[in-house]
Amino acid sequence: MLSNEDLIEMYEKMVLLRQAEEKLVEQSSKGKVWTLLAGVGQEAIPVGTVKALGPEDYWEISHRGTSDAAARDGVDLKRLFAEVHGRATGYSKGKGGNMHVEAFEAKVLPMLSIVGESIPVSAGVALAQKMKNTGGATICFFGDGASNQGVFHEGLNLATIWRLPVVYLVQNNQYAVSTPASYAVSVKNISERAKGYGIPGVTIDGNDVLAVYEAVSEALKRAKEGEGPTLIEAITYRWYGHHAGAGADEQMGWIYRPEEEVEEWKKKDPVANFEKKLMAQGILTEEKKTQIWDKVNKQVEEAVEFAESSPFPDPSEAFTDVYTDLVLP
Amino acid sequence: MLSNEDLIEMYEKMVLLRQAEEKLVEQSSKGKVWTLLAGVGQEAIPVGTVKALGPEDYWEISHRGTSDAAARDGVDLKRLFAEVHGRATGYSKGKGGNMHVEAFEAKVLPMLSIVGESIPVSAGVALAQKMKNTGGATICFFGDGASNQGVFHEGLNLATIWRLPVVYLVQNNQYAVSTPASYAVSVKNISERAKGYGIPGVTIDGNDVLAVYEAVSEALKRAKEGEGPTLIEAITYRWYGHHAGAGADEQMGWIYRPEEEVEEWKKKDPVANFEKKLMAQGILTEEKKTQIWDKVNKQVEEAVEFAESSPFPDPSEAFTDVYTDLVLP
Amino acid sequence: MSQKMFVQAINEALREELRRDPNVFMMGENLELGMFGAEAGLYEEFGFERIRYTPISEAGFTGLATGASLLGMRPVVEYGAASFMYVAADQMISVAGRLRYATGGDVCVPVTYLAMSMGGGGAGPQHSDNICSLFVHYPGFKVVYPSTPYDAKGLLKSAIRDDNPVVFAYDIRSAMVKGEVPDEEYLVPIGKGDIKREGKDVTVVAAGSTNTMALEAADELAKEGISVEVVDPRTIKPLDKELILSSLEKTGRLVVCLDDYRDSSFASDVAAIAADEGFKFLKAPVKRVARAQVPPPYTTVLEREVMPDKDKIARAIREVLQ
Amino acid sequence: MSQKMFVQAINEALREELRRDPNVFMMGENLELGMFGAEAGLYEEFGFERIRYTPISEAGFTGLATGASLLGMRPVVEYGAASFMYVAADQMISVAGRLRYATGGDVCVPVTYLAMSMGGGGAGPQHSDNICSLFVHYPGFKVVYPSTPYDAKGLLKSAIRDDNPVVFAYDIRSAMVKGEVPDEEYLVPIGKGDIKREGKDVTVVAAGSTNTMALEAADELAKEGISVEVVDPRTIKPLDKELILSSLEKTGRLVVCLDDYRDSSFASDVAAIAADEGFKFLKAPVKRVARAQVPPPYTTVLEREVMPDKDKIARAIREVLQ
Ligand SMILES: Cc1ncc(C[n+]2csc(CCOP(=O)(O)OP(=O)(O)O)c2C)c(N)n1
Ligand SMILES: Cc1ncc(C[n+]2csc(CCOP(=O)(O)OP(=O)(O)O)c2C)c(N)n1
Ligand SMILES: [Mg+2]
Ligand SMILES: [Mg+2]
Repeated sequence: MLSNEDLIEMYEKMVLLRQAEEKLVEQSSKGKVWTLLAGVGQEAIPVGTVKALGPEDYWEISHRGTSDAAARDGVDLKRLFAEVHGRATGYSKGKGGNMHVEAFEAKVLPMLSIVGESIPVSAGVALAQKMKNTGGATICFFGDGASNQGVFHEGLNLATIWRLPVVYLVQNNQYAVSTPASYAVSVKNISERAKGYGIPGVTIDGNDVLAVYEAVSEALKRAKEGEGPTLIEAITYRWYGHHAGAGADEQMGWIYRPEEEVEEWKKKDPVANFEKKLMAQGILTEEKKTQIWDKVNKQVEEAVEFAESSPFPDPSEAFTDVYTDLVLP
Repeated sequence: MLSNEDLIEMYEKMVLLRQAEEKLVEQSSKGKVWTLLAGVGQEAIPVGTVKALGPEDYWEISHRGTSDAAARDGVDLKRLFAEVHGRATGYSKGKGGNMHVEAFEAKVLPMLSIVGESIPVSAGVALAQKMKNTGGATICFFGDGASNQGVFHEGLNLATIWRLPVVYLVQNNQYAVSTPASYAVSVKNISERAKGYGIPGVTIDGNDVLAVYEAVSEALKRAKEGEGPTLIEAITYRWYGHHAGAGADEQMGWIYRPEEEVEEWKKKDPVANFEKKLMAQGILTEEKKTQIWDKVNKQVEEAVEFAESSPFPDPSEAFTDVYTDLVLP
Repeated sequence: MSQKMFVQAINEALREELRRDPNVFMMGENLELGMFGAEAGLYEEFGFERIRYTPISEAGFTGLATGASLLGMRPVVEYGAASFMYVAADQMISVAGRLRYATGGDVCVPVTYLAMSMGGGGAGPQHSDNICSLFVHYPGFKVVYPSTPYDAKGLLKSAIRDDNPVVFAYDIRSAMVKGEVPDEEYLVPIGKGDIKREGKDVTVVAAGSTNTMALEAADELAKEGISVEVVDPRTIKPLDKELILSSLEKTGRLVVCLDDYRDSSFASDVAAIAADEGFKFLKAPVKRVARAQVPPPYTTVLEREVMPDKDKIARAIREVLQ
Repeated sequence: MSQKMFVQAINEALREELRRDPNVFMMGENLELGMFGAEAGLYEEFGFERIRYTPISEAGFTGLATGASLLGMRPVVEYGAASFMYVAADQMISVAGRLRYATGGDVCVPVTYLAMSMGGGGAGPQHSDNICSLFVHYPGFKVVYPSTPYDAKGLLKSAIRDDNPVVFAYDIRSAMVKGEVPDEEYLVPIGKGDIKREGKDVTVVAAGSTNTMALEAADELAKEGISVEVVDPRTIKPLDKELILSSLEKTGRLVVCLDDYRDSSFASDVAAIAADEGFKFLKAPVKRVARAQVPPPYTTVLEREVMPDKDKIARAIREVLQ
């Protein structure tokens, strides 16, 4: 059972992701960060997930939601922001950038930017957990579009026959760039694809942080008990276009979602709705709320300041980290 | 409804595939043909299929069953044999060999030898049929092992969302080399994978030529009516190892099937059982049978003679047919 | 004649060929958006039947293209970024490039692949690749790699009409390049290079965006009295070797430029040809200016270290003149 | 010391490393069969947990290997034939080779890939490829490519212990080669070439099975009084350039041999290095002997036309000596 403190913490994290992501969109608009794949509107999924994770669990984030990693304890928003600003102080020294956000030390696995790649990779992490008997499981996020990649199939089949401790969570935000899932995915619910592997598939409201928490908790339990993967489909929506900030969809003239649809979904704002709920239940007060938002905004400001005032890497860094032990000219 | 003539014709074709394939195994043992992926024991599938095909339909054969193509009218066993003997008179001038058997002019598409590749390729042929309004559909054969390749997933999804006139038939002979499908495929019946695409999936007795004929007829009808693909799983068994002839499994010391299992399946001999049935029904007589076997054996002998007496291609042929219009040094 | 951007030239070529031949059609993701200009307006004109936007299934639709081409269709397959082709590598390398040969010439595979390299734009380690050398290495493909709008249009039209699989490689750094494009129909033949600037001291062979950089470097060096001949192969497979060798005969010195990883690349091939057939002309070491063997970093200060540019080309030219 | 076959040497290396380090494990199809000798007996000794036979899902298990390696496992991935790696190309090129860089050094990917080329054995258009040049081209990999049982064992053990992705390329034509293998443990360092035969008239750089062919050609030419130095790079990435250049300094002539498609290959790289850093030593054109740009045909009379062999190497040596 989640305590009130837990719920407040989750709320705070949702606010953090919202504000951090909005800030990155702004930074991108200013040309300080490359084109952004913003996760605004999808915050309930990372936050519900993180709450369900144990310290030994790994989390493979998707390309959608650059700040997602920051929901996890131990992840430093400053270094995350520094990375997407291309600075030497970033998690990856500016080499990976916004398509490879990671905090490996905090068990946030490197984002992969070719759609679907992470599906077998995260099964491999789970395999290592199993072989090394470390306990723990791995959860892998990806989009509706990724469910049409070949490695989705290969990864799920392998994870199933080897009963790997891995959970697959598809953030079905209903579009892959402009392509509607209703067109591109041959079944109505992506969770139906679980039937092709003989594993449980569930569809949940991805904008309900508690529903996410519960589904992920159950799937992780199953995974850790050696029963193999679960496919969770979390229905959600991204408020921005595929790209936000510099090179945003609107800027490019890419129009593919009815305005009313966007408006409809903004009403399903996972942050505001959770806030309303907590308020109604008396768990959150106006005062606490103000406190949280102030704290978060300060945190985000500090992260930007840190990032912007950090040095760029030395040019010689271009050639290091290709190998562990040598630098080729 | 199939007439008695049809049934006799089907019987004859099954005998032809059996005898042709056994002959190629023999030729391979003699080192005259490369290692063979013999289809002995699976003859009901190609023969039942061919009966269901219309003249405008394309057929993509799998690597299993080198002689399969010969079941189709218009395919010349002589040229087929010449090809696997590497001769200039072969369908592909000896360049493709036993992994690329084809008779394109008779709408038998080139065998592809990397597992799974043919699945999207045949969807593409179906796409062309649809776009060109030629009528007809395409049927694609592959093995149980291929159902674990990524392109299985991508091909089936694309074929479904575009309602392509294609039929997928998996020859589930229960092993991919030594790997049991019961281990490698995460569902009991491969036909269950159809659920991941929202298309019909059926499992049939692949050793029953009439069951194959019916299932394929129905699936082709559905395809031609614009309703998209069907996944047919035909349960069968290969009598030889993965390889037969030169480099046969036994020779390599590869042991993975209980002897009793092989014996059990040999009792389910699709040729003998169909023969028994036709005999019992009085459709086939001893005399007719002898006639057929004599005819077939002669045909096979002639094909071998043709192949062996045909010239190898001129060495300069090595460099042609890479491009339509130029020969690079 | 009018001034057009490189992407506009691509767009015109696609439109004209789609109009000309009903067998031409396109597959790729988000094509209906006309994403970066190359496909602008095509969906509106030709509709879904011929501008088929796809799921994110590159191996799948690449295979479909092959299959459709066997029956006489002429698919043009678009990948967004060339880096997305790796998931379709087998369908290209092993199927499309070899089906004709494997059937002894019974079939042909008239597919065109649009492969844009995003290198040099901060796209980072996984989005920046140029696949031109990959398809020079593997048999069965023609590879065109234009540097100007004129060549882009003329070569793309030739590619679509070609009966073989043709990779149309181009650089995002060329996408906004402007140049003259005739109003009337024309083709640029596959397999013919072009001297983009005549010179006598040194030959620079440079394809794609590096050709533009080489021209800039040549301008700069001209001020120092160095006369640079800039050769644009335009097609890198089959290669117009004669053009390169005859330029080399004149200058005796060679720099090869390519915006692809240097090792086992087309740049190495040109150097190897010079070391063999061109040996008798060579007066100085042959230099390659290409990408370092490093995954392209995200941050600009690092990315520019590993990518070819005008200055690196100028430096190499000076070196071979020493 | 005892005489062993190349595949036996591989087998010993695998067994020893599996025994030594519990993090080492294998994935690949039909591994439990010990198919062609390289894995013989391993399943019996180490069981399924460490000799994991897989479905036909190369992209899948290649990705699993990467993932497992991030947590300190040391997977050895086996592909049967190198041609089956194309379906896993993205997982190798784009993930395994780049994850360390993309994380600024936070992770490493200690995976070994066993990639046997089936070229030269009639395996036909789709089963015969050698992927060595592919992974020389793409950043992030080391590529070893031994020609003798001794080197095979020593390099494979080094590969498995290396913290980077290492492609272990070998030729089916080397599989039955016999040679001395010490009974005691040893390693061959990655990145160090070896002079397999000393000579003074011409340098032949030849990796894998072409090295064996080059030695045969050298024997033959010795009878005509031609002294051939045969250099075996053993590792083709990173390359022991110094060894090649110092040999070239001595002989002034170079032939490069490789059983891979010639264009955009490692053979071109060596020629390019000779044309640059080795230019001052060169007395004659540099020749490449490699596969023709043709899908390998099935029938022997054609296959031998397109593959490198002893006679083609001897011919090239004679040419550079003219
Ligand atoms: C293999 C591949 N193809 C295309 C792309 C370009 N691309 C990046 S994100 C994206 C859409 C992904 O859609 P989805 O999986 O639904 O995730 P979302 O962005 O909606 O969260 C595409 C097509 C890519 N990165 N990788
Ligand atoms: C991608 C790929 N991996 C491995 C192989 C080697 N191989 C050839 S046939 C085969 C088994 C195929 O099994 P299945 O699909 O069940 O067909 P069957 O041979 O049983 O008819 C394998 C592993 C291959 N050709 N392609
Ligand atoms: Mg989506
Ligand atoms: Mg099978």
